[in-house]
Amino acid sequence: MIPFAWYLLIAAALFCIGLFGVLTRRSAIGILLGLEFMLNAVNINFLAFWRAGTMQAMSGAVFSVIIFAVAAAEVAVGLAIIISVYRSRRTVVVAEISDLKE
Amino acid sequence: MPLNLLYAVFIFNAIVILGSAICSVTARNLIHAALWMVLSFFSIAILFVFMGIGFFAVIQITIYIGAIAVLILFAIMLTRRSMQEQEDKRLKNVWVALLAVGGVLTVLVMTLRQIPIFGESISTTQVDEMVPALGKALTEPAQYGLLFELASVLLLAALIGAIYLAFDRKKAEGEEK
Amino acid sequence: MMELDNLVWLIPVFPLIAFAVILLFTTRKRVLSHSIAIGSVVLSWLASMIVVVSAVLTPDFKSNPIHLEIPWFTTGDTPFVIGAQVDALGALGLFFVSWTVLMIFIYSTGYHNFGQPVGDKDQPGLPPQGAAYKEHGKTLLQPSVEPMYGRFFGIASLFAFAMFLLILADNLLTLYIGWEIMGLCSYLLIGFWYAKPSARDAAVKAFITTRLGDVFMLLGLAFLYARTGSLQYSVIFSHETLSSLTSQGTGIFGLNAAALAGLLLFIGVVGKSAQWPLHVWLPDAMEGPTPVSAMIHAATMVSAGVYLAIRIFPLISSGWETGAPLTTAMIVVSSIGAFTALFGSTIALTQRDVKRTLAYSTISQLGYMIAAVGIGAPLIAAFHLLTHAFFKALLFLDSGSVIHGMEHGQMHSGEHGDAQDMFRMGGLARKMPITFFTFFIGALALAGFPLLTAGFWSKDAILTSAYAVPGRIIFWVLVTAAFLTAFYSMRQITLVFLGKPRTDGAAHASESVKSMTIPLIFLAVFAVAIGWIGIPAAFPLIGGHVPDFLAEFLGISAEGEVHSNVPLLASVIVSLGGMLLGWLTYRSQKGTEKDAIAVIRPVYNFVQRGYDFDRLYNVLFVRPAKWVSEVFTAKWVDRVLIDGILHTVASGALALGSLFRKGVDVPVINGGADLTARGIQRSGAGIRHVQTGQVQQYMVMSIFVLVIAAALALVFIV
Amino acid sequence: MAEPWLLVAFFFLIAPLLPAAGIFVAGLLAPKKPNPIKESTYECGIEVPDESWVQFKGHYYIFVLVYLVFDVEVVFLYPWAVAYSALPIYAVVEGILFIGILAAALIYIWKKGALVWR
Amino acid sequence: MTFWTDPINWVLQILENLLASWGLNHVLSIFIINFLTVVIYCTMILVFVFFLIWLERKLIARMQDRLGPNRVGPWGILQSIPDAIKIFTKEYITPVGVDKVIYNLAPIIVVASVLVVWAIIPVAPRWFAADLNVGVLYIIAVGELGILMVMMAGWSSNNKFALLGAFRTSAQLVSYEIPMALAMLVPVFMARSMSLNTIITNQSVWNIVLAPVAFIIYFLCSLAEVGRAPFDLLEAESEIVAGYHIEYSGLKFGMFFVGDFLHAFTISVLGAVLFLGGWRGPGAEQYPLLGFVYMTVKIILVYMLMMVVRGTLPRLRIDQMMDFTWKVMTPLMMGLLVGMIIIDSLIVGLSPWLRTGAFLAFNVIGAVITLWALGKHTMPKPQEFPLEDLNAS
Repeated sequence: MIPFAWYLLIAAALFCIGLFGVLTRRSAIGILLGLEFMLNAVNINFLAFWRAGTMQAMSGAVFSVIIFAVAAAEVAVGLAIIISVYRSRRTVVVAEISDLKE
Repeated sequence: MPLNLLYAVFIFNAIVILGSAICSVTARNLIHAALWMVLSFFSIAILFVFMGIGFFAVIQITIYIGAIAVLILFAIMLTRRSMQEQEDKRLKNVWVALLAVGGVLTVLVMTLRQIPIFGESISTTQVDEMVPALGKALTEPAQYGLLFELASVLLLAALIGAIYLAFDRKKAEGEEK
Repeated sequence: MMELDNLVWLIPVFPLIAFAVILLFTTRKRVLSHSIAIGSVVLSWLASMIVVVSAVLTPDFKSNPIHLEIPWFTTGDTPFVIGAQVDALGALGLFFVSWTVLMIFIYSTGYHNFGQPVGDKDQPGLPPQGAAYKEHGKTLLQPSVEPMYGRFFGIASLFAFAMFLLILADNLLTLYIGWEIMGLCSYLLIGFWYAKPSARDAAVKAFITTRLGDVFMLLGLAFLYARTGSLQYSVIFSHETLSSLTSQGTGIFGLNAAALAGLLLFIGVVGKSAQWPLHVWLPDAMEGPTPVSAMIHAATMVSAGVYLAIRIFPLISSGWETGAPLTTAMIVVSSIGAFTALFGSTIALTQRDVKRTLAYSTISQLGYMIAAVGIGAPLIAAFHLLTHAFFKALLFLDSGSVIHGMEHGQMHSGEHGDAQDMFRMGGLARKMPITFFTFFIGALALAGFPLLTAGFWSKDAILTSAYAVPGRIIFWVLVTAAFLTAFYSMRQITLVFLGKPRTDGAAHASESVKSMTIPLIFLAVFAVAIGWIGIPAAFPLIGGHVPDFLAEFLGISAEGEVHSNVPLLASVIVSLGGMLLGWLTYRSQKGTEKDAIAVIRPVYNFVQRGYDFDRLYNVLFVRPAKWVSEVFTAKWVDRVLIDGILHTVASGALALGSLFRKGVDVPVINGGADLTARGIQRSGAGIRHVQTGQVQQYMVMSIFVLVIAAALALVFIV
Repeated sequence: MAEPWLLVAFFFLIAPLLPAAGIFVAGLLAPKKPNPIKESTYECGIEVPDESWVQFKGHYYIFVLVYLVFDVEVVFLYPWAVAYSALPIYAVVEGILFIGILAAALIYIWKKGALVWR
Repeated sequence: MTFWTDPINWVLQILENLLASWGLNHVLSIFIINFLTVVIYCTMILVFVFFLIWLERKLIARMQDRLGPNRVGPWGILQSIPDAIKIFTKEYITPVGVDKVIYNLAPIIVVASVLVVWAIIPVAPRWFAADLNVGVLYIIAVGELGILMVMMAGWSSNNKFALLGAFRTSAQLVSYEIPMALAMLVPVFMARSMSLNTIITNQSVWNIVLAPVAFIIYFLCSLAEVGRAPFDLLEAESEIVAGYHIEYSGLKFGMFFVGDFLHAFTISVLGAVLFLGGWRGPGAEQYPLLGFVYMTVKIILVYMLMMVVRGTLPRLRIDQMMDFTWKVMTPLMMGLLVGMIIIDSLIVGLSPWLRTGAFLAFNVIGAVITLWALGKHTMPKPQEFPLEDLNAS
């Protein structure tokens, strides 16, 4: 028997760590890593709540499965974008990719 | 398994999750960051085992470590200028970010405390009947069938887009040269 | 009716599959692409025909429409249900959409010169330039096939899918999805020849203008959902919901909740079906290929706006029963509609471009329908929607065929000039008989030629119900508009087809291919015949002898209104008179320049430029927006303010550091000062780095705002 | 925690220990005579440039990309296969449709020529 | 409960009583017992690798008409021991600029990721192995850890050839994961369960009879996974220097090979479990040792098959490999899966014989069609080998 609160706290902390990564990273891939952490935190929350309630309604599990799919899609497309940007700009540092700025 | 021992293992695992996550977001070398991320994901899988849903533990490893982490590692290695390149010196505006994140954390915790079942606890017994139930829920049109198909279509779209981005440009460049 | 249900949800699926297949796999292959597209449309046409026929045959169809639904996903314990439904109105929509779309698809193969050789210097993004071929000595041009043939059919299929989705939706959200997809498609198709700057601008303009309306529509949806907790027609249009909504007031203009929601949604309609003041995009949208203009900007998409207006009529007319004076919302709607009708027809008078004339006439006809909705006759509006869809699609396709003929003639005669200018045409009747014949029918219908044509019956019905409204301003406005309509339609016929050819391009014009003319004939038949299903029982002479299918199908209470003869006479007189006048005016048009009605040049030009609304908006909105984004934000705030501060700090730090260097540390304690200097330098550089004007900082700011808001919410609300 | 996972946990603890111990012991037994030549990076005998500049072609990436998507979808097939006998016919059809979409993806990238190793 | 009916638990019982008699508390004794069991089990498996190496060398030698190891011990069966001593006493050369931690971690994890698979393999009825309800997925997941470690080995040794090798290897491995996972889906689908025990007990008809094509695909993919010939591009010296482990030396280097052999062995065990009915056989239920014997026989069968393939076939080119997995096996496996599902939902409630027949027939047809198509597209045209050349030689 593990206290339900622990899961939630871990998830919250993980979410914030991921957010920190997103905010502070320079390279786009680093930002992507942060995003992964945030997604995982969300996943933990979904499953914890689902497990804490009566597990008759499968919504929690189903949504976390969908989150797995979404994370995969996000990484695939994001990294593809980063790589194609790298091909043309020779950099993955977000600050240096500023065509939209000027 | 005695409770206090269980707690000890759980807390250790939690520390591993958070610690490796912190190392991952602060590591200079991107590849180290990715590896810390792998460690953190692995411990999250263990967390799912604690929850008693081994299935999710396994697909956590399969998808996040087996697929996503490998892809990220490939991307990192493909976008490095030289073999031993570090990600550059300093993380940006750390203090602002810390402030913001701290705010988010406090708000989250404050919100979580409002949850009625906050004080309860989850048993660690495995719920094996969960897997077929999940399969049923995923594919039954009456339940989440549509969502399931949409997810697969999403993946298809992502694949096509990613292939287009990562592949077509390359060919175009090749023709230029 | 199980199998019927399956048919219903199958209708939109066929074009969707076609879209996916074409764009993914067969873009390169022409035959495959258009056969897949047309095949899918034929399938959905079949299905919808079956559905419509069975609906008509079902005796009490109005009381129990076809309805099927499945839960999409469950959030918490409220399942989100999506479904399809076909009620009387839906069946009507299904009917004309499936017909017009099918016809237009077939027409497009001919329009895009299928079977012609590939042009020598054609490139994707430009209309085909024609392929050179040698004929006894001199090289001539012959039409060449569209470079992006497959792509066109792909997007068109997506559009068909969206339209069917919208018609079959059983809740406003699904309708909204179809709505937005159509917006996207019209953007893509208007900008189909994206290498032409004019087309690009037109596409962007159309997109943004319609978005403007859609934002409000989304607001309306959110408002409705917040108040009723559902978007299902069956729920929100049920009596108890309506009455509860009507009872709740909102602070705004003393409207009740229902009326407010109705108006918010109506703004979306204004954007979509190009009502004043958001009409500006439709004329420019004529940059797209003509089938697109016919499909999107005459037959289906703009009609979708009216369709929605008819749907939400219960909201707009909340707290109004037949015979009572109009409510605020209805007054707004009807006046916008009537004004647009008059406005559009006046502009249409002065256009020289054959397609732009039709575009403005579309605007004014849509104005008719909106006005009809506003004065509380939604089903009559539906009737006009039906007829108009047919004859306007017919007219557009005809104009396309005319333009084709002209281009062909110009290629043949090697003459260059605007192939769409009506004043450069003339005498095409002999050159392209089928086109002339069908165009003539279409124009008659548009002008409301008495008894024969479809336009007459629907327009007459509208006028009748407008006449019944106390204080007959709207009636007279509409009558004037009808007169102008008759005038410019005859003007068009005369200029394009009658008289002598005014240029040798026109002299060498030739009839279009079968795949273009056959759809024209079909549509022409409808343009005449579709009106006869709605002959009101109270009509003098023939009324009552012919059964009024429409009335009993839609359930219009025919016996409410007395059929006075004033509107009837008015419509007959204005249509005949207008046409006669138009013919007299342009019968003897000489030269390609002067327009007979250009009595006062400046006024004429002013009207021709559409009352300068473009310029007005340019001054009012576009320039200020540009100024804010480019000058204010980018230059002043970003560069001057923030950069300035940071750079001063940084350079100050640098100066300080170097000053330390020179002054203090060279003789004295070298290392320490060195360190400080370097430290300060580094910090200065660091501070400079902080400001890179990009996402993450904005994220930080937004997160701060979020946190503060959440904290406040926690403290005060919880 | 359920017993089977406890056993798995034991395996996860011990499985790394054995090879680690082996390597450690071997490290104790083995001689250590390092010299710079020996420790230089192996480059087929040629001298190592200190900053080796490498740019790998992105083609390996394509395969891992395709693998990622397919892996996710295949994993989703497993619970479906487990639940198979409890499923109504519609659900079975959905599963087949799922595989069909997967096949469509395969056909697309095949046509795209992304699967050609170069 | 006697030794013959339930040997493992019998021994465990004795141990537990022993410890209890020493007055340890129950939980602790359970832990100690588990610990000991796992340690001994893993060590046995690792030691068994020596035997495997000898066996392989001997067999390959025979196939290539050589004697093979024949000095140390009878038939050179102890040959591996001197080899082991030699590799134990080799010096570790750690090149400059390696990433120490990962560099040393990689070989360990590579071996470990294979060892942990054994946690769930029931080599006999009432075996102590963990009976996970997600067994098959667990195997896949753990296998992917190995892939990750291959990349790490290649990257950490700071050598562009090693990195290149790692790229190629992992690209190959991941490509073969897909058809493998699909093939392993077939037994799961047959048993309606992912737990290996259930899969074994449900195989009243072996899955290899029901779905031979799936077995073949599984087998080929596993060959590629362990990098055996004809898929041994991992250490294809002629193409890439020496693969991802070029910078390793001594036992660290050896560990990769230990991992390889172990992986090969594990793969054949899984093949036996998933497709050959595991320990099933007459009397196995009553006498687990009998089941153990059956299991061993089946394992050896699959392993022999592996070695025969290795001994006979030449190496593929890497583009051929990629084409093979993506353009042949994956589509075939998808089609097979769909077909079997359709058949299964069509023939509900038929006699098991008919069911088996239907599945078998479908598989054979599918295989024949595939082979025909392959022959049509990939066979060299006859005029590429003029007959007179053959006659001349």
